[in-house]
Amino acid sequence: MTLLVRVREARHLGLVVALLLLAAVGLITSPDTFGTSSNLVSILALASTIGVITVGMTFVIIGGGIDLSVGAVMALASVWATTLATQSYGPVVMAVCAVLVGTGAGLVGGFLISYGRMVPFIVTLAMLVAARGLAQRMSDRKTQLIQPENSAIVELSTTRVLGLPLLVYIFALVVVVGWLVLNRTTFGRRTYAVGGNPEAARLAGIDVRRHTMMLYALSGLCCGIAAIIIMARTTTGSSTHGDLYELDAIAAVIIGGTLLTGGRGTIIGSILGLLIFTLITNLFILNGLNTSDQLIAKGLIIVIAVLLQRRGLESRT
Amino acid sequence: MTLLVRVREARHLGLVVALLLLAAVGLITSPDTFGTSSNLVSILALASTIGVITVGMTFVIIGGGIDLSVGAVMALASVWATTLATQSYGPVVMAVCAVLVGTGAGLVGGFLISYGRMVPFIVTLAMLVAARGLAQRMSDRKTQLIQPENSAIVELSTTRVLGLPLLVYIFALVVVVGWLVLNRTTFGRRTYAVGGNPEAARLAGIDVRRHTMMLYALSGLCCGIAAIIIMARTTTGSSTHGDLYELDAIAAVIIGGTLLTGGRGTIIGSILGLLIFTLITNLFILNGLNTSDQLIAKGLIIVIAVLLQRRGLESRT
Amino acid sequence: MSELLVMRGIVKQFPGVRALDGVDLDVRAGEVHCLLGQNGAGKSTLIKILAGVHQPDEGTITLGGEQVRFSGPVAAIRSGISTIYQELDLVDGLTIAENVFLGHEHARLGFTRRGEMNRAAAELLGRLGHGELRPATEVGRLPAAAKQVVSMARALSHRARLIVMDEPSAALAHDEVANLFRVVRELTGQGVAVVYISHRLEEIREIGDRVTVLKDGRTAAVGLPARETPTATVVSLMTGRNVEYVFPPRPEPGSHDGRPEVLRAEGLTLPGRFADVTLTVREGEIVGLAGLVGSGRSEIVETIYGARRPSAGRVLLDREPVRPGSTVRAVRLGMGLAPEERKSQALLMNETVGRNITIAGLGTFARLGWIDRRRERAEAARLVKALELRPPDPDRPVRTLSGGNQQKAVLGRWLTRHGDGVRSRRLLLLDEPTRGVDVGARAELYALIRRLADEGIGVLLVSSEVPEVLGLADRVLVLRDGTVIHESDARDLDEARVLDMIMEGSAL
Amino acid sequence: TSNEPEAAAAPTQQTAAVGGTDNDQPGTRVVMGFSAPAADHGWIAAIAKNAEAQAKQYADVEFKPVEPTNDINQQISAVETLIQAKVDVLVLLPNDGEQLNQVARKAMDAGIPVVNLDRVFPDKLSYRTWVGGDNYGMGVAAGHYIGKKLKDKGVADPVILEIQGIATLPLTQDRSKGFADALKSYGFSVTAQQDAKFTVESGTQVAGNLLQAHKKIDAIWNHDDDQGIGVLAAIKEAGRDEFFMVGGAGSANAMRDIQSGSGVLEATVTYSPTMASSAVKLARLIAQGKGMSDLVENQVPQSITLASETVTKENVQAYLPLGFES
Ligand SMILES: Nc1ncnc2c1ncn2[C@@H]1O[C@H](COP(=O)(O)OP(=O)(O)OP(=O)(O)O)[C@@H](O)[C@H]1O
Ligand SMILES: Nc1ncnc2c1ncn2[C@@H]1O[C@H](COP(=O)(O)OP(=O)(O)OP(=O)(O)O)[C@@H](O)[C@H]1O
Ligand SMILES: [Mg+2]
Ligand SMILES: [Mg+2]
Repeated sequence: MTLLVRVREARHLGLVVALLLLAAVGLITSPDTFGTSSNLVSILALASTIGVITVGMTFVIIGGGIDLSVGAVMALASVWATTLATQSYGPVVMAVCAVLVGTGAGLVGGFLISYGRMVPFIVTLAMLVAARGLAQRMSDRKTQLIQPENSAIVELSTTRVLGLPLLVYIFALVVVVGWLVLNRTTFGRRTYAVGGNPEAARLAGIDVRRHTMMLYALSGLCCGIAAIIIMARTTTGSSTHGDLYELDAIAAVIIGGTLLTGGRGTIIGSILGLLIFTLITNLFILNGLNTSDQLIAKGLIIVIAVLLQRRGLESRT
Repeated sequence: MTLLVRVREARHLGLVVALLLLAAVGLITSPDTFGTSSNLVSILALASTIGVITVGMTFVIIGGGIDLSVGAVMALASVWATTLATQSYGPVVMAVCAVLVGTGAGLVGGFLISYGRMVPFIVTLAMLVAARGLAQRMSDRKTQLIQPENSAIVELSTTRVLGLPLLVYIFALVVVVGWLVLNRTTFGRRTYAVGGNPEAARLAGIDVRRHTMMLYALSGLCCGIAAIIIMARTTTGSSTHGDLYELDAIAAVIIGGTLLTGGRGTIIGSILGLLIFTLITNLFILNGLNTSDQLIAKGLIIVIAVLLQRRGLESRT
Repeated sequence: MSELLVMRGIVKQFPGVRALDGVDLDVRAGEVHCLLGQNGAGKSTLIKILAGVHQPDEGTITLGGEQVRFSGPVAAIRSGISTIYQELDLVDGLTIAENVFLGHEHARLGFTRRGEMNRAAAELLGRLGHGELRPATEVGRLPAAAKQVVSMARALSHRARLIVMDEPSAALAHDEVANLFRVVRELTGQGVAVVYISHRLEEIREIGDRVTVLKDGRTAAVGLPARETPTATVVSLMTGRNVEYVFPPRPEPGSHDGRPEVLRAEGLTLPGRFADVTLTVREGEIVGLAGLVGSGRSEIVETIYGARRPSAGRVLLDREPVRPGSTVRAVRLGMGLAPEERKSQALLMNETVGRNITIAGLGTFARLGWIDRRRERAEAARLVKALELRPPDPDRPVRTLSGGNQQKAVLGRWLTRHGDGVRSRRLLLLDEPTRGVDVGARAELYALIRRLADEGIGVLLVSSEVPEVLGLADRVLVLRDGTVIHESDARDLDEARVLDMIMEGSAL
Repeated sequence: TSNEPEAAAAPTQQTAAVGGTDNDQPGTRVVMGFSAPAADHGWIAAIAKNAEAQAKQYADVEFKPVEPTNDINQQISAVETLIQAKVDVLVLLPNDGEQLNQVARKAMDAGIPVVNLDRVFPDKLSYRTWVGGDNYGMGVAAGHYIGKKLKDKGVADPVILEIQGIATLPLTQDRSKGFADALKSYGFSVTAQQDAKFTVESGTQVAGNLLQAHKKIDAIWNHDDDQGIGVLAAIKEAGRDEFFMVGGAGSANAMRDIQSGSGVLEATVTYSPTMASSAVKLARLIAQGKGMSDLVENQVPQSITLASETVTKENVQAYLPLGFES
């Protein structure tokens, strides 16, 4: 037991160090803004959209798959939930609609992958393309504003409890539930088996196909929740939401130590990975670096973070 | 031997069928434009940039890796080769510069992956970000025109031999050389070993690390060549070139039947996959579809192509 | 004869384990030197050091009178040592010939000479008695036994002076082993030394010249004469105690007759594999399937289990028809399968021993999907102890266990005690359950299997070792080319008769 | 294009105009926040550069640009950060006016005047002043140029192609609408429409395919001169010249092409990034509570729309200095 805990700690040590280093840089370069509580809130709010998606992505990748469609599915869910027709039913229906659309898209992709035995990369790429197209059609390529009578959705971003906007609590809830499901339930444990050795999982009596399908549905569900958050933050639904989120989410998961080949990984690692990315962006914002330099610096920081993490991993052997 | 040939054929049968179906659709919907030789030439010219990159990507993926940096490295190479300084040395130096920059970037990434033992996804993502940043800095975010005295580069696109622009020959040459290297040399065969079972490759005395590094250098080299082609086609070097090429190239390789887990795949499959993509775009534009409908249709076609290909694969067992 | 290889005081430390703690080994040119030891004794580790895969922490290696130090596998190969590893080390995507010559291809200017390699590979395969294997076939499409042949061809391709074989016979059937021995004799006749590792003691007696015994990472005995040393002595050197290498007593013949049938398979057919197989297993009965490799035993077992879908026939468990093609149903109804290839079919290599054991019965430790981790851990710990896994730590990554101990973990998966409301195992399908398991553990496994049967579980046993089938099973079915050619009480058969039956008319 | 040697030093002087009125005398100190989309495109890059160059002209302005990004979510965070930093005035070019509306409103509510650049916020309470181009007018200008010319030539049923920028941007839709409306007045309509992504490369690819789809073309309107370089390259590659083309935005490069008259590009309709310089100037005045010296009003007006002008061979000389280097 203690051994196990120690291994886990070491596994994330590098990430924590990287995060602390970034924070130190922030405190030094922007002493009066970085450490303020409002800045920290802003970091968390920024992280929450991709954060929710990252939780779903962690499941999919541990289960041996990949989901490129997350950003597009989130966009589709946001558009569907903000059509005038949906909006006429009020904010609750809008939220439910977003979640259902996300889950539905995930189910379709998951079905093709598990029962159609197609490669996840291709299926979710096709889903990305098709979902964006559908979102554009549905919205006629326009940005759809949330009507004043449905401002309850927007209030998720403006209402604060204990200083934090409600959407940060949604994010936290998703992380906690995700962690519990992954570590404390049969579903989570089987996810590791399905990703680590699908043949062995099948012979151990796990319904690998159904499980795989559920993983994509779960990822879609997270996209639906992320859609609610992005709707709250931007007050809109739009086919342009979530562009390239897939890359950010996958990168966060992998920096967090999850193997792209499946069978291994943690939610905490993914969230730490994501926070590193968000912190980098925040630091750049505060320091007003120009884009080109930012990009170069970002590349270097990613490499350094991974090197740090690898040290952490090695120290345990 | 004959068995092997038959297996190979069957492996690509689905792709060929998909390609023929698309061609049939083209001939039916645009009878006077689709089948013209100038349209076919235009498709080949369009395919040649990503085509060259796809060859390198095929090596990397068979070797068990992935390269997200291709588009950005191509952009960097095109920018470097078109700075006023480089241009002052004439077209040959420009071409050599593009190839060297590409190969160099590949070597750096490959070194970090093989000797730094970092995950290819992250390293090449970092390279993507950094190379774009560097390209922006170098070009000051401007589009760099090729000077009239270096128009020899542009002539690769305008000069035709036997009806085909020179750059199509470059593309063909890269494919043929790539095929030979993959199938007929020790380097190529060892690539399968390195990707399929790195431990076995190591035990067999293959220098897996050096080999891995060379694979990324090869991919970088292809990006350099692609940079020359894009310079010829657009008459410019620009940091915006090659946006999202990584997705297209990886998708082509995977539709072509190469396993994302490495150890298996063919160049021919990748090129067929790429031609399918190019044909889809061409058909859409010939038929004046708008982008949204294009996206939806593209998603569906990808799924159908893969289903067809899977049938082809299964028919052999 | 002179000593070709001398290893002295070899020490190898892995995190948390001292795998080797001062091992000595002397090998002479032209001899077959057998390495014996329990699972986890350090045999594979020792030969990996010899092959340059691991570097020793302490100790010296002298080869042909010169002290050597191998920085990697290439260095060892260059010095004339070639190795057949315990875990197959082939590349699925390449052809047989390409695998044989991987790393030392016939090539000119980097271009491979395929014709030449195919010819050379065909020659090596012919020498191994497998002329029927085509060098241009992709290795991924070969069955395990054929892969083993390719591994051997690869070892031969180096023209080595010392060939190390780590359990080469584990995946081979009887007649294949004979082939292997012919090649080994041919090699030693040419002055090549062979280091041979096996858990089958009768093989040692047949092929071995001298024996070195390892126990817990130390040398327990060096250079014993292989043919003269009594088995009991060897076994007690290995285990440190006296193990009766015997099978547990079985119930009287016919004592199962009146008991209900746990399993009934009727007319099972899978075209090209097996046809019209009918068999039954009664409560408390152990039924053995004997046959050559490729006779379709694994396929039959997998079909019963629902991992393959038959084209005809049906399977009844406790008289209820089982839906074909669903392992989920099979497990829920009370079947369990220990598949033949533990690495690819059974183990979750990233996980701990404990999690590997509990994965199949996870539902029984959980309520509404929520795992009761205390109960899970307790059960894993109990089984690790009951199966005498070494080291007895459920939290160890299963990857770091020796082959035999991994096999025990696979068996343990089906021995978890079941909580309330969940049906416990009714039928165990054991495909080569003792592959790579040492003598001591083997005796324990036999006793365990018999005990499970006595508790009322039905057992269907597949083994390539005929004595094992005869000694453990109550009833034996003999298979040839996918059809049952004989069925009788195990006591009415002897090894020679079974071999006669399965070989007769066989293509192999 | 940066490699025109004579133009290398141009950008700063061309856009950071310092007038001769006392408004340019140093006043109270102004901390000015600035946020715009990622500068991955010539026009936007010119916007960022012009803004910065203009701000540098004033000793009393502290210019605080934040990370440009194409992700709405991040731009919202960036603006929030500027609000927290309590800047005196904000210049905002939102990725999407509607999506950034809420945060702009938040800034206004916090007492920070917002100068809205280019893409407009739907809610007038979200900005103090809007400065921007006339996208609809741009389409109209292009439509009139093409319509008139074809009418004069007496072409019946002309093949008119339109190559848009990013299709999902409202500004693209405005431009297309203006174009279609103007053409309609001549009895013409757009034959085919495709969108490129504002990049040279996608310009090449889209144009390459379009040229195959239409064997005879009369006119092309390309929304953006940046991607126009690629469009022209594709035209050259295909060896076609039976039509004429009109550009958009007004890059220096396009103007030089028009001036030389050697290619198919005959005109371009402006959408000048100089508006960024103007926005910075206005923001400073607003923060200092001054009005515009050429107007009698005491305060800066609520909105300023730049006219889209048509640059042709005849008047290109006058516009060249204002063309931006793409
Ligand atoms: N890479 C490794 N990391 C940690 N421990 C290891 C590693 N490889 C082997 N061990 C440990 O070293 C010991 C010796 O293992 P080894 O594989 O040499 O046993 P063996 O004698 O070959 O057993 P078997 O007969 O079961 O194959 C075992 O306790 C094993 O768990
Ligand atoms: N040595 C071999 N060479 C070629 N083909 C083989 C060989 N061994 C097996 N096969 C093929 O594999 C198929 C089934 O093999 P499999 O190993 O499942 O048989 P098995 O009777 O279960 O033997 P075992 O229990 O030893 O694995 C056979 O139909 C045969 O075609
Ligand atoms: Mg071993
Ligand atoms: Mg078998």
